[in-house]
Amino acid sequence: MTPASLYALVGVGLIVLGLYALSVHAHLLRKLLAFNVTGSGVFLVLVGLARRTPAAAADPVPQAMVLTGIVVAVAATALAVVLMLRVQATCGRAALNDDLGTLEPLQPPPTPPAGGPAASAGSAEGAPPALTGTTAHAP
Amino acid sequence: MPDTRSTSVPGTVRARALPAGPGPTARLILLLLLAAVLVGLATAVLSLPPVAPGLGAVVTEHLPASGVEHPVTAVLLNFRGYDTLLELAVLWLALLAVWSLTPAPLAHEPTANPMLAALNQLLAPLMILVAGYLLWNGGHAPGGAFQAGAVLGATGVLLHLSGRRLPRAVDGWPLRLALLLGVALFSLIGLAVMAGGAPFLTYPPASAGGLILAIEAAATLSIAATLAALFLGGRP
Amino acid sequence: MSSLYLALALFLLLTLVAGLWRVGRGPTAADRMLAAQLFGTTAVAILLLLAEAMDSPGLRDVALVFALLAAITVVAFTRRAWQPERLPTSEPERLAERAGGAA
Amino acid sequence: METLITPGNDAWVAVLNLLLDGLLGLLLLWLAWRTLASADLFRAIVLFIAFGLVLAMIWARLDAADIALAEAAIGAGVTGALLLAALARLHPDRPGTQARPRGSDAS
Repeated sequence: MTPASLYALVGVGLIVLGLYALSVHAHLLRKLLAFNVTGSGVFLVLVGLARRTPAAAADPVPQAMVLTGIVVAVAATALAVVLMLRVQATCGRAALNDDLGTLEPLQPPPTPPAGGPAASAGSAEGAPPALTGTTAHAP
Repeated sequence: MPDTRSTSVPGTVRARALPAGPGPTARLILLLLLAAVLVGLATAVLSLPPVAPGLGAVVTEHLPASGVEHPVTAVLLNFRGYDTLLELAVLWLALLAVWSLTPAPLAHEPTANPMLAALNQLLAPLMILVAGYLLWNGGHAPGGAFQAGAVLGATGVLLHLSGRRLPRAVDGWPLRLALLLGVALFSLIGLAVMAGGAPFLTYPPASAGGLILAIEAAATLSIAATLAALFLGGRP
Repeated sequence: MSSLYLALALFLLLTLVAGLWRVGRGPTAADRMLAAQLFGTTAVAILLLLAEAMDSPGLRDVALVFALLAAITVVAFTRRAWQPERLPTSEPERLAERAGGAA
Repeated sequence: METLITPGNDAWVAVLNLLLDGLLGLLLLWLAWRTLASADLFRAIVLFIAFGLVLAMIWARLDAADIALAEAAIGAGVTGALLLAALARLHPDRPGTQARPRGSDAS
């Protein structure tokens, strides 16, 4: 086994690991980490297979693709972070309800009272309550 | 801060008995599917010939006409310019989406910290210098617009974290201009070469080096501004 | 000479694995963060060794970027995600820290 | 100087290369697993930063210095800071991972 195929196999492992975590975890930040791990796995497969050249230098075309891919991945991560914070602002928590695959609104209030006032007070002005409402949820 | 755990938000997140992921049957199906993906991808990787020429030879062959000496830069900005142009557009779109979702959170940074100020005085100029070095390096060695833009964007993040804010004068249209400059200059030059009868984004070999450097400089600025603005997480 | 560089890089990688233990264990968040910073320093050394061993001078630039940017994560940590109350510091130190932060 | 490690320098280089590649690959997989399985979100993020670091070394091993540069700048510089800031905004009261209580200074 050459180092190229070794790293490509590690990349395959990362893809599978990331996909598993992406589907199993409910918390959105974990899903985001899993998404990033999967992306890294794809990059690793691409660059690993690009290294199979007989010469000293690797194939530059996949490398250029991965280079743009890394920058796009960080942009997607930043967008996902903002979306996640919006989900928390509207639903009170940054997690998906796995049974239905939908967001569970906080309106039928479950047992602990905290979190609710912050969410409703913050979303009225459209500002994320995470920053403005630090005092709101002390019952 | 005694006993925060019971009253704080994460405490409730924990206590509310989150559904612990999919049930056992769903998990089994998922594992089977993923095992199939694993085996399929692994066999695909292993069945490939261990030595393959790839496109390296083609790139090397056309390298003299590209205007730069480093193959990856040649691929990025000349041979596959479309990809890079659209990639810059994707960055810009991501920022547009972030800005339309939410205003930037109010900055509650504790005011100037002397340690951070000293660190900034040391680090920020060095990082800008390194960004310029990487940009210049892109022509003949590893480096280029993306790496330089990332380093410059990280400088912006560092300055933001230590409480520096953009002055009001730069906050409005100069910032927007910086964000757009990469895409704008890239497509302008790409269109301009069409006046000479060449297809979109094919530079004449004689001036390719200069054009690529100009595009890379603009793209560096745009990438840096976009990354820093994405870190901010909202419309300033 | 190349084998010596590779052996040193391997050794440093092993010390990095040892440092991972602290990330997993570290009682406070600051311990974990500092262990990650230690990885950054080790990575700089490994990359410089690899630059020699693999005869690829571009890797020195990677080490340079690593050395420069390692600070950002820790600045983000101290400015955004660190709660000094959790740290086992004495009361006067904590007050001084707060006064410094508010001034 | 070449004969610091005597029996056949080339063989040693091959063995060391293999060990280095294998260790890096295993380390990456292990870090990914720990990142995704960690119960504590802050620890997961720190492990993810370490993951990016090991990945940058792997790019270096694969002769992809360009990608290693980008990964070093983005993985070490931007993503880590982004995720840490996101965690702080997500759980403002979380013990151990919170920014200092801002209200207590001002009021």
